[in-house]
Amino acid sequence: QELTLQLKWVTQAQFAGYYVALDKGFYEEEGLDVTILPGGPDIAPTQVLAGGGADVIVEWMPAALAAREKGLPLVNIAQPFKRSGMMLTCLKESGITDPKTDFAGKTLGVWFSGNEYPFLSWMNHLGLSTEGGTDGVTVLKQGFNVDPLLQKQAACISTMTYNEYGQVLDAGLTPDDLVTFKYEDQGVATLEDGLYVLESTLDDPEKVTSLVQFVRASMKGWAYAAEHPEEAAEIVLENDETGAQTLEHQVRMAQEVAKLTEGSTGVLDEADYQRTVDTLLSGGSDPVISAAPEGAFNHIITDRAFD
Amino acid sequence: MKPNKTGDSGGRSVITARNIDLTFQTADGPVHALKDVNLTINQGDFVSFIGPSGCGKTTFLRTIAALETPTGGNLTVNGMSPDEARKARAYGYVFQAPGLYPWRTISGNISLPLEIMGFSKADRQQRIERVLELVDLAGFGGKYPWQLSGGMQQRASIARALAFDADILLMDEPFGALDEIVRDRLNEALLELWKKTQKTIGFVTHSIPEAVYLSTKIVVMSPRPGRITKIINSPLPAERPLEIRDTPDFIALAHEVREGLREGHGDD
Amino acid sequence: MKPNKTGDSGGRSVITARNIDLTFQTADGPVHALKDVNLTINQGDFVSFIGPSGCGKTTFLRTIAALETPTGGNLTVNGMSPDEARKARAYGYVFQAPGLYPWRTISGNISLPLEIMGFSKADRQQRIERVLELVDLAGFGGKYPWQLSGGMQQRASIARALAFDADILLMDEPFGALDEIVRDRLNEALLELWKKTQKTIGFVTHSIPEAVYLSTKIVVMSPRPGRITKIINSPLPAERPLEIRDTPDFIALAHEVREGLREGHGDD
Amino acid sequence: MTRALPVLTVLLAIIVVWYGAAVWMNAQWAQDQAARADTTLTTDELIRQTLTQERPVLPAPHQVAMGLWDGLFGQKFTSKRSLVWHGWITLSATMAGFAIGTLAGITLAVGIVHSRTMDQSVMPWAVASQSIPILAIAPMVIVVFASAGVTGLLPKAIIAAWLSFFPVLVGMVKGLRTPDRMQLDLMQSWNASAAQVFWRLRLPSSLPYLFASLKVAVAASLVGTIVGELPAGATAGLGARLLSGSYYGQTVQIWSALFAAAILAALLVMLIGVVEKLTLHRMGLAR
Amino acid sequence: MTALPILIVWLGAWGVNSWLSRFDTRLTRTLVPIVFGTTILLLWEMIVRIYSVPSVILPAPSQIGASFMANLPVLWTDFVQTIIKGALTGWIIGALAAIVTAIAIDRSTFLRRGLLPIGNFVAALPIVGIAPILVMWFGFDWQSKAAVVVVMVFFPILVNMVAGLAATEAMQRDLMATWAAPYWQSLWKLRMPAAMPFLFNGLKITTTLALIGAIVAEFFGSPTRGMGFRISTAVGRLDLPLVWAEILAAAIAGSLFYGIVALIEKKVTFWHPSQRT
Ligand SMILES: Nc1ncnc2c1ncn2[C@@H]1O[C@H](COP(=O)(O)OP(=O)(O)OP(=O)(O)O)[C@@H](O)[C@H]1O
Ligand SMILES: Nc1ncnc2c1ncn2[C@@H]1O[C@H](COP(=O)(O)OP(=O)(O)OP(=O)(O)O)[C@@H](O)[C@H]1O
Ligand SMILES: Cc1ncc(C[n+]2csc(CCO)c2C)c(N)n1
Ligand SMILES: [Mg+2]
Ligand SMILES: [Mg+2]
Repeated sequence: QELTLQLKWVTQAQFAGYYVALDKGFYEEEGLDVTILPGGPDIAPTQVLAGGGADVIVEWMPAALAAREKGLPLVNIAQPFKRSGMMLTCLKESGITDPKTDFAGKTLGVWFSGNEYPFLSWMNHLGLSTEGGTDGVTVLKQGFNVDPLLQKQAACISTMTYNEYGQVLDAGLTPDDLVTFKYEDQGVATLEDGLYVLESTLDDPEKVTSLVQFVRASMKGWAYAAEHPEEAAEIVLENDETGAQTLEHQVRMAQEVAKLTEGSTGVLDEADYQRTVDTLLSGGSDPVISAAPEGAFNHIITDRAFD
Repeated sequence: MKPNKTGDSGGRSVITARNIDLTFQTADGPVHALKDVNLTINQGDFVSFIGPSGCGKTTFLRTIAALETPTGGNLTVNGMSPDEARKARAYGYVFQAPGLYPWRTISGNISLPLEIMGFSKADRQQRIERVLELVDLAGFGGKYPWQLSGGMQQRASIARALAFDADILLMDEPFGALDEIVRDRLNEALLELWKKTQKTIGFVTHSIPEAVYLSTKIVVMSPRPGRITKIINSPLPAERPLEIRDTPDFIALAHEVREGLREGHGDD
Repeated sequence: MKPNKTGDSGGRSVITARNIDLTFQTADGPVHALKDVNLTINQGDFVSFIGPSGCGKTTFLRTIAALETPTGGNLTVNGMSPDEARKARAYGYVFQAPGLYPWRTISGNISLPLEIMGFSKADRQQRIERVLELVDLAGFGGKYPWQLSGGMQQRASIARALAFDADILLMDEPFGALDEIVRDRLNEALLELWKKTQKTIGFVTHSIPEAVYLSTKIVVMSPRPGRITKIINSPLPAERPLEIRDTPDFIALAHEVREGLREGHGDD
Repeated sequence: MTRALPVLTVLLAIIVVWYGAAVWMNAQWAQDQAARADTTLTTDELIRQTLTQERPVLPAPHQVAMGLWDGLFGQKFTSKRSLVWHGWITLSATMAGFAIGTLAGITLAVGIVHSRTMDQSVMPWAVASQSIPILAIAPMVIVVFASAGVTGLLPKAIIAAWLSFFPVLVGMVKGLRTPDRMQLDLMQSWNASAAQVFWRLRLPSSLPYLFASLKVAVAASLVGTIVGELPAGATAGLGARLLSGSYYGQTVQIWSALFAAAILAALLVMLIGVVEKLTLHRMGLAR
Repeated sequence: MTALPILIVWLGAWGVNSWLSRFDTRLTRTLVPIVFGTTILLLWEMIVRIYSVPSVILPAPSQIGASFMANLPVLWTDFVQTIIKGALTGWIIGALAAIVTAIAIDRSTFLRRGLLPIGNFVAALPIVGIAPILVMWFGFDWQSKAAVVVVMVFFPILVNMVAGLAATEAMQRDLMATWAAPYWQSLWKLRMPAAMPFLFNGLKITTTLALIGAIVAEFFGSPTRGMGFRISTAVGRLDLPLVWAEILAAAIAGSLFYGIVALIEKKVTFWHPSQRT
């Protein structure tokens, strides 16, 4: 059985579980032939899925729900990431200590292409406009790296605990030079890397079987990666065609990612789902989604995979 | 010998033009390039067309070659319409510039019309040699055009027009770009060739001595509208050494042509 | 009147060339464009240079104008070095092609050297009108070059060379590209102008009749290496109607020039 | 020598300016770091540090040279860290795109020269097509093709082709129209067929134009490929190298990839130059 | 079977155009490309509908048009940010710099010999590659986009301008010499006008380069407006009609930009044979 997985980002330890499952033959054991497509800053996995370029995608829930409202019937079939790794990392010298009081008038770096939703919800929570000015924040579409912080073009930038934060440290800054605000701690965390398919896929019993096998093998991969971060990093490195990743960075990423997957069985926790939906719905004038979605997740796959 | 209205001088007529009219439609309005042109050219004639710029010399020659279509009148070439004559490859055409293809050798250039007309390879080979000989370029077949002087290039282009042995040769200022001395030589050679091959030649020129030296018949034209103002049959003998140009007969004829030109020449 | 070695014919000498040598270094080796050229041109002379292509006519004229530097010999213009003469704006130069600047009107073209030389606006205006009149182009000042016929363009370029009233006029085949009838007219006009202004004129041509018709002195040149083979002082009177070309004197002189050319002309 | 000397002088000047700029642009970080460590830097130390930073704002020439050397020869050519390997990926897509673009350009040009309908219909839109920011929608193009089952080299190649067909089209239309009236009339006087006119007159006279536009087109094709690789699923190729270098703030890697691309572009243009020389020489067009 | 109507429309439109183009008047010459373009749009619409292509892959022209009209304010903001501030500013600065440099180079044969090969080389490089670097250097806003554009357009214009300044005929230069014209006079009155057709050639080529540069540079960081920004974020939101509306806007802007430069060219180089229809 062939199956194509579209990742949300480039090959890195953020997706260690899938690469480990591929490399360790977990997919093969299930009788699956899985192709992993790396993503990129301007690849929208939802679009790839809609176009039939992939059978299953790794996507963040806000983007998936937004796409669902746009008429693309995405369904969450499993949720390997239990916690959010998103945070804002600020230079201490910018004088920011408390988001509620100190963000106004500052420039913040944000990722777009569907990654902006959690940020927009948060700003809504804080009652800050994102149109600039003294009582709002100026938003920069952050590029691919952490330079804006290093070059002091922004007071804070978006970072993932497992990736960009490490890069900031690698660049020579110390945790003492920095202040970080995790979305988890701010109560605006939304669910990150989940597995999504089109509704119609679930009508096809054969596909469903493959997906069951896929999720089972993937979770096995995640478990293995959490236990053997070094080996997982090496596997990721082998699969990276750009040849740009360093082992050191990937090992750290694998370790950090393990903290996010810890305790997840792959089954979507409906409370987490509800919190995400609430966060997104509470978005004031420009909410990410306008109504609570129906049928945006489905336990069929995980139920069958782990019974 | 007194010319009649169309300048007929006996012999089988090859080209006959009756009341030819040609008007170009341009952005600035119509240009009357030929008006009421009557002319008969007989087998073996050497007819020169002379006249100021814009008087329609080129246009008339192109009309004969079916490269333009007259808007009025009647024109026959070898008894056919010009277009039929073109398809029957009745004439060779030589332009002012040699117009050789730079990516072909001299032989290749001469071969080109032959290839297009479907001559066999052996036949082509033999014709190329013959015409190269004829224009005194034997041995230069393998050269590229730009390796030859201007005079030699023009000779090659004449050779190309001769290669497929059309009875009629139409030449539009073929020596216009050459210097006087080279031109003298080519005039001599052309006369030689004409006598040898007995072709009918239509020849456009700006030079009075050239027209007088070469022609059996000189057609003087005048512009706006382009028309024939005078047809002069040459009293000069067939044998014409270059020195003939210092004889009183020649000078008188040249004078007559010049007068003809003067009359027809308006202001510019 | 018998010419001495340099063809001196009396009067104040304006240009003197002594043993001029000029060799171009080219990729294919040196080209000996001028060898041992001796010539004196006097105030008011009309000197024609005639000779086959490549004999160095242009090169010599350019040398006088300080557009080329001789590799040997001595050349003075108005008693100065050619370059000093150039900076003193001692001459006007007319090229074979009109060389008008297409982005300027005829008036603008004539005005250009005047602007460069710093003439006042009123003065410019008045000079432009005068020279336009002189070359029979009054009323065409506002036209662009490409709106004029070739003959008119060439007249405009002569007007431009005349506008700043240099004593010497150097002309390199100025009428080479024109048809015979227009050329005749310009020849007549040029002669008129020369008589009126008493300028010293150096004139390159390929045409024997033109050289004979215009000049007080004809310099025959020969190529490889470029050299003077003959200097002929014209016995023709100053008054020259176009008909003079049919007189025996004229024909004899033309014959002499042609002979001179023949002698110096090798094979090509 | 007379030709090399000016070029070398200018190159030298560029390198000197570059070093100066590197010191100037990297000084800020060096000083910030010193300030964070509560030390001050002597000028000497400052300059030394600016030229040896891990992630400089502007890497010094020798850093780039080393990065390039290492990327090219530091490992096996088949290694994923080898610029040769990435260059090869980019090259193959470039060549495919170049081939498609050239073919499309020539075909359209032939049609345009022979059919007035084509000429009037297509030409204005061909011009407009070039103002579509294809590069901006490259990722989408790739997704759309992927949805049609076309993946891998071809989508990139199609973006490259889109950029390269235009110069070829313009050059070929011009080239096929170079034969002047006299040459066409000659053909007509021989009663040549349209095919004969094309093969024996139009095509040979268009070749110099074709080669001139091929040089532009191959460069455009390379740009297209690189941008196709840039934001769209950074897997392999010089564009991916650029992107990942940028993603991880590896300025030296960016510059090395950039120079590798430059060398590739130069090689491709030179290669076409050689083919041009040979062809024109064989045709007797080169003197 | 479903392809039949598509085929019919295509053949019908082609027939109309063949017939129209036979007249070759001013009217038909504008009409023919319009018919062609309309046909393409029609076919596109038909294909999308008949094969029910999902709009997240390829929206129909009607949807794109609707989105264009609905988003005019957004499109305008993006236009100002990307085209006016980024592309146009950069293009003007780059062109001015190139012209001045060309004049400087033109005085020295040595410099010209040294810079021209390098210029030609750089002009053929994938300059967009430096976009991330310039964003790092010049910040997020339009300045870095303008900088990318400057670098992209500089060398093509420089190379053209230098060639243009050298493109005077020998005779025209000799004439200047015979008048003993000083350097600035001959630059201003001969070389500059003569260089104009070349300069405009360079200017025209670079209009599209400028657009591409400004848009692509926005991928590497931008404020929350701009055409590149909108395209990438709208793709993320699966708002494909908006993406295509931006593309449409960019194409219109690009064609306009080109058209305006071509118009100025016509005015300035009215004397050049290619302009004198
Ligand atoms: N294809 C054309 N379209 C419009 N007008 C034309 C065309 N061909 C020639 N003419 C015009 O017709 C007139 C006659 O032109 P033609 O070329 O026959 O003159 P000509 O006697 O050969 O002149 P020249 O000595 O300069 O070659 C001129 O006014 C010319 O401008
Ligand atoms: N700038 C140059 N560099 C090299 N060789 C030159 C140069 N100018 C002229 N020559 C050569 O010098 C010789 C004389 O040339 P010149 O132009 O003076 O001849 P010309 O008599 O004016 O010929 P034409 O009648 O063709 O104008 C020729 O062999 C020519 O090729
Ligand atoms: C345009 C853009 N989008 C996202 C990221 C950052 N990023 C890196 S990993 C990751 C998590 C994805 O699952 C994210 C959001 C970026 N740098 N640039
Ligand atoms: Mg003619
Ligand atoms: Mg000359």
